[in-house]
Amino acid sequence: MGESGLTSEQIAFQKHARGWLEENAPPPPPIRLPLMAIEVMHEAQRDYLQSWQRRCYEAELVGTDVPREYGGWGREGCQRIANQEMSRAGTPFMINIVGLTMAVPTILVHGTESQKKLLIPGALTGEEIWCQGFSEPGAGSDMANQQTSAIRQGEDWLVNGHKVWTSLGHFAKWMILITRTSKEHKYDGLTYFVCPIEGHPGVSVRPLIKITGETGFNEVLFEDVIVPDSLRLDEVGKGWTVAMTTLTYERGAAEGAGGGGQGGDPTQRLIALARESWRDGVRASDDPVTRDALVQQAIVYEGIRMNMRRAKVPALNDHPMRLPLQSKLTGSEASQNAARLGVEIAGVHSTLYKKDPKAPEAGHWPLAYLNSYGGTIAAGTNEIQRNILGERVLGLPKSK
Amino acid sequence: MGESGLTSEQIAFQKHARGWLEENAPPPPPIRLPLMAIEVMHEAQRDYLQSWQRRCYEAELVGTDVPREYGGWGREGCQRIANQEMSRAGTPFMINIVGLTMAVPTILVHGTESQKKLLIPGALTGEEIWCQGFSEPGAGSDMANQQTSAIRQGEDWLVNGHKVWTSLGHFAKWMILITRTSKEHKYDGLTYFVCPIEGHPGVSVRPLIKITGETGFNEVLFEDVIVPDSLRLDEVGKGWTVAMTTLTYERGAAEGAGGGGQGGDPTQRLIALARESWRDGVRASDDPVTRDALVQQAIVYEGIRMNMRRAKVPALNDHPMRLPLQSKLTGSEASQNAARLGVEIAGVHSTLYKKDPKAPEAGHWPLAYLNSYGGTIAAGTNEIQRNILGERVLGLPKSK
Amino acid sequence: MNQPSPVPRNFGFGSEEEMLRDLARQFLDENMPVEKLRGLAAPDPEPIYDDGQLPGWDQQVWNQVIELGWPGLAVPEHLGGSDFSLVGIVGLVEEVGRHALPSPLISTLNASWVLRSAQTKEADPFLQSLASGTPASLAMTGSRGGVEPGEVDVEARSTPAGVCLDGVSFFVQDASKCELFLVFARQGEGLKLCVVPREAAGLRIEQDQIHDVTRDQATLYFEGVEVNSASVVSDSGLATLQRAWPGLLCLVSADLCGTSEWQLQTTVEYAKNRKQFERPIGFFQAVKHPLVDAMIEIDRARSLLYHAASLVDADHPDAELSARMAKSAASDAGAYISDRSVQLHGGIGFTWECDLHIFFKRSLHNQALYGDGVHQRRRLADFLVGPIDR
Amino acid sequence: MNQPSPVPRNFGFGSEEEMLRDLARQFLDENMPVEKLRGLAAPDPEPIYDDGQLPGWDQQVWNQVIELGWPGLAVPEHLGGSDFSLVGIVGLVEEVGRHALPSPLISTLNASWVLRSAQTKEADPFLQSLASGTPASLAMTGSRGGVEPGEVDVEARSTPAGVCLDGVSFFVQDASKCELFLVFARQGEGLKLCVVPREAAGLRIEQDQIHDVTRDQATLYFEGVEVNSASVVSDSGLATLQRAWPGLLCLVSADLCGTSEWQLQTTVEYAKNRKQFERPIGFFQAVKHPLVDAMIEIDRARSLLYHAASLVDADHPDAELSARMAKSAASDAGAYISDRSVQLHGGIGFTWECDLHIFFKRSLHNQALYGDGVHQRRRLADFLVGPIDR
Repeated sequence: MGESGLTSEQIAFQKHARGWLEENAPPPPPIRLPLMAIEVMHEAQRDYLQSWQRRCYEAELVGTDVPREYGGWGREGCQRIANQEMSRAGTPFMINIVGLTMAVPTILVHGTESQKKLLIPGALTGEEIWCQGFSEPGAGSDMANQQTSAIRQGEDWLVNGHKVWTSLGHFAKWMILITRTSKEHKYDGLTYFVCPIEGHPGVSVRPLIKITGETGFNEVLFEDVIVPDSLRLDEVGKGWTVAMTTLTYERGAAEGAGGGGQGGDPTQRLIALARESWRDGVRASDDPVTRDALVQQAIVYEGIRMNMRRAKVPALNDHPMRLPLQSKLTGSEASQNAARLGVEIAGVHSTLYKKDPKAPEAGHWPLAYLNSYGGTIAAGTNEIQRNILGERVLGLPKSK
Repeated sequence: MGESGLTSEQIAFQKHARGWLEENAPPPPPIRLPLMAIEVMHEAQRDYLQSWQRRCYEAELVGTDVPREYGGWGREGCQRIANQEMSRAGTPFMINIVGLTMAVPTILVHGTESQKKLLIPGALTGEEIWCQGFSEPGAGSDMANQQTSAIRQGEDWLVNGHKVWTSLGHFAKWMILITRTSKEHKYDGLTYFVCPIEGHPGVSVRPLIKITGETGFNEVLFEDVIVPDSLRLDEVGKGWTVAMTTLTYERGAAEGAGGGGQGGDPTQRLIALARESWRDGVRASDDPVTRDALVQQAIVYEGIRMNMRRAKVPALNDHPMRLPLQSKLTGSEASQNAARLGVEIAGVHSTLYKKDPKAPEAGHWPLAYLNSYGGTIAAGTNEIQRNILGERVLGLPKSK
Repeated sequence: MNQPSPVPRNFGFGSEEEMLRDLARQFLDENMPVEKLRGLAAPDPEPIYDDGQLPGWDQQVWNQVIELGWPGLAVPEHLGGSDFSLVGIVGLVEEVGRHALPSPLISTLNASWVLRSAQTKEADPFLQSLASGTPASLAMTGSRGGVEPGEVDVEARSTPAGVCLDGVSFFVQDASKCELFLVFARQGEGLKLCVVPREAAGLRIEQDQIHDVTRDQATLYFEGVEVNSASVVSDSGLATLQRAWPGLLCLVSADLCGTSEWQLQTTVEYAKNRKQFERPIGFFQAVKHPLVDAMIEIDRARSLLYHAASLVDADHPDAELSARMAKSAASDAGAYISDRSVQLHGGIGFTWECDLHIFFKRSLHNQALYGDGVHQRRRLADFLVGPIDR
Repeated sequence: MNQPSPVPRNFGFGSEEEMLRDLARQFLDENMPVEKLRGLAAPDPEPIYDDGQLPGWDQQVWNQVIELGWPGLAVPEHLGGSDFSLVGIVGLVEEVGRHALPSPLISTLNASWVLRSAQTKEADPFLQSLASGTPASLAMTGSRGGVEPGEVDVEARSTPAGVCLDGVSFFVQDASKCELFLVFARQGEGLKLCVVPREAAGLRIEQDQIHDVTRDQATLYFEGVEVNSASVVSDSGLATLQRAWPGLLCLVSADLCGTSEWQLQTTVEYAKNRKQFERPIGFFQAVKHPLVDAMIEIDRARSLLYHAASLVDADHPDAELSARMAKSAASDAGAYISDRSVQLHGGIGFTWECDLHIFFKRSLHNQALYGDGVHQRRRLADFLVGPIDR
């Protein structure tokens, strides 16, 4: 499908990206890859994905719009195109998703010059993997209720506390970390740091096991951890504001520094499954009720794609955040419903775990379904997302 | 289907009821009857239904379990059977639904001996039609927020205020009325009366028009209306408690004094509609997606019937109110969804109003759909019903 | 067929389209505020529902609409129109839906869209006529209420001068306001597309009694209606209608998106102001979350709609697929917000005096028109999954 | 066939049934509290999911269950059983589901139900054996995972001594715990029902790798398995299975109702205690209302279930219809509360250490077993609407 509305630089870049991806599709992975970067468990997966990210970086598909002085490629409006082309090519996702879509954009807004130079290049190449320290066992959806404390000690801060839900923590060099520096103010008592993780004294990372039985997310304990003041982002007490920048990117309201690749519309895959699944002697793909469900799914995904496109047309957006703030909610529920449909189509075959050779598509659907709750719970449960949309976009009174 | 668990008196009564109904099916109505008593608009409808109620009363199918000294028939556990047989026979509903299912049970619990003798007989025969004065324009779902005032003046009360949503008000002889007798206490400041309506000085009944364009419910204005203290039910300040008794009956948690008849499971009617409706050259009854929806509907209605049956088996009810408190919610949503499905099956034919001769089933489905919001809004919106269930049955904290 | 032109990422919704839409919004805000609509279309139900009178509409506004050139938006410039993109027209129709405007505008736009799709020189004079303000409507539906091209109950037989029509056409939108009817009539295996004026001999127009008070609908009885050959604008009516279909689906979807957005915003305002239990009801998640879900459904429908319209503009082969997705999403969004708007208003939402019912009924009508969600998805499954193997 | 007996309004759930249910509840509360279940079935995922070990279960509890006589509940008294009503058994199985008991009890009850439905004297010794505690399971499903009687991939051919079986049987529940398999095998147009011991020559049992940690499942490969004629318990296996089907659907629905009620109550408790924004989360309607909706769905399923079981007990012709309604409702209720239980627990609900996943997976397994809601409704439509006219 042809496209216009692009600058000549963007058109040239799109051509480059498409061509490069066609010629440089990565070799098949050594072991099954998970659906999303935050589910990466094993070192073999990490190594494979890290090397793919580096190649994409070198091809200028990552960090595309980041200024050159911080290791990027200094283009304008091209990251979106790169992401799109990677998605189109069906190549693997970027493992450093937290770095690219959260840390880098946040540091670009709130960081000092030296922080930018220190932190961004390694995030772009994928050499330094990032994780996120926003969730605590007691806080849940109430993100401002952070208990991890940071106490000033001269030029350093002493950090104590407990973070959970830390995807990629076991591979991470850095964490974006919210701490409480004052107990007097709920929101204004928060301060935002970047904190070294791997090998840093006092930091311990323990894998948490998901309902699938897989690892991939962690709890991180801080016991008298020293963080130099030079790693503080923005002012003391401004942590909430900085976190909002991060979440704007995480919730899909803005383009990060990269992160494209697989994980898109599962419609074709579901249709293929339906062709191989049987009901009363008929293929599920010939059962009209299943067909209706498949098409509903397809419409939701097409709607998500077209929302992304429409969000870029100011004349068709009365409220600038109305579409962007929907994307975490609609994306995570679309994935969940699609996976659930896959489970239903597979029928009794969905009882099988991925290790069973009889499991359709190597056990993809039930695992995807179970894992989908990561998406509907993490980064503000979808209940909270609905509050946010109702309050910030529709202007309804706060529910809390 | 045979049934046991009935006493011999009940078995004999069931036989009587079934036999009488078979022999005494009423003549066809002179004009189209609405779906429910609360939608009765015209005098011709009223007259027809009133005479049917009197015949059923005389056949002992109404007031069956009410003591003989108050005009009833003094049986035990037979009203349910009568209702069931009327429903089975598909005979018309009882017009005095408010009298039979709300006023009579409430008066039996809270009334004095003379109140019972004054008020119950006319309600049972249908001669004296009742309406309900619980809703006010400012109160909505917050029923305790009543503003209609009653001020003591010697042996009388002076009532001023404004009630809305008063079905049958234009035919009513009596109203069950909640008033505010003290502003100091929200709940304990309410007092419950029965109030004469028809021809009573200071009372004016004005029809409200529904979204269908039909009348059938009213607003009732009270301007310096005198109500004798002898018409107060229970103590001053106990109005909330009395109202809860009424609502327990209204919400279906208990058997009233009658009210059986049509208004049950629309499955067969929907199937018949589907057989006459077309989609892409195929009957809707042969379209598997429609069939799935029809069966979902049938399951919901069968579930409602079986809930009613299970509610009577203490061993299968850990919480005594768990099933009874569901019935208003499930019943009103089942009707709404069934009507909506009828609209969808009829397709573009559902654009037609009942006066159009091309309208399928005399325009039943779109009218039923529009009217169904009466059921999901009145007597505590279904949102409030969900609060009640969550709080009283599941023990969750109050949402208000 | 034209070659598909490139599809712009902004759907081709540029400054002209924005200007047209903003103008429409302003014009309709001024000339059809909801208070006026209520007075026109829904004063007292009795005359409409009991006595069979047609609901009111404003002929003056229609004359202004003609002056603004809206009936000719889809007509080529050399025939007096402005040859606007469908994306732009859709933007305007959303505003029409948002104001529930009673008028023959949409039926006329539909008719012009079909005439244009005929791709014959016989269509030109009629396109010209429509652009100059002659209101017209499509007569294309059989007694079964078929929601796809070709289910017609009118027969054409050849005469020396042209054709002669017999039969019945159902569900003709806004017929009482229209002067021309585009009639599809079967002849052998094919469909003829004929233009028939309302005063044609042998044509009897019987108004339907409908719920929607912002339009009218009629059944057309043809008893030996003579059509001269200049008025037979196409001999391949089925192909014409199939070409036109994605555009028609976009137009009705746009109307649905417009009514839905009005219902959403009106209910949001109510939820901010109405208090229960000492709080505005919008505080309660049982009110807030359904409104958010409605917003999400409406946005999905709108995004799919603009995409579909841009594919129609580009003559893209996926236009039908895309338009069916839009209609499915718009019908379902319309059903959901209609339902929640009444429910969340509570008692007042159930009354005639509240404006909700006007939009509710217009939406309900449009949900069914040209096929509801289930229907569109049945067709989409054939595209996406392939035909059923029996 | 027996004459249908009258259907009692209390479903026949009398004092004996209540006693059995209360006993089961007490026994399982004591012997399979969730802490113990967690330790047995879900200690550490690696051995189960990575190394293919079977999840644990308590043989001691099973021995006690045998002593309590539960495996013989459906077996006639003269064969050592207690000939209990299905309504009573269903009450017990609800408790089994509520405790997610890992054991061969349900597979054995299913097997006894099928043997009973064979109505042959050859079935008697095996019924006796089951009643005395020999665990058994049904082998009746083909490679396509067919969810209706008769889709089998095992062939029987006659031998002088009986039959010889070749082929594969899939999705055999709790096979690792069972000593006897009731194998359905095709011979010509008919189905034979054969009883095959696990140690039979030529039978290879390959354990499936499954999600559910409260049961196991296997594929049975038959390579020339000889069955003597005393073990061919029915020559009309299809009729047997069809007679048994409503009962099997009731048993799996009961398990689903039990897990669902546990999920509901556990989530309600969590919602009362977990605080967010300075309030227990159960204050919020986004938590409260879905739990109410789940309760309504569970109650619908339970009421339909007891009704269906009472019709089975009465040999009523509507038993199949009713049982399919129950399975549809129970599957959908199970899906809904499983979903909400995890979601409303938030982060902790997504972890292995929280017990929810144990019930989630058991429920998911049972939702699919013998056909999910969509499947049951497809069959129900044939009863209620009539067959599709093509």
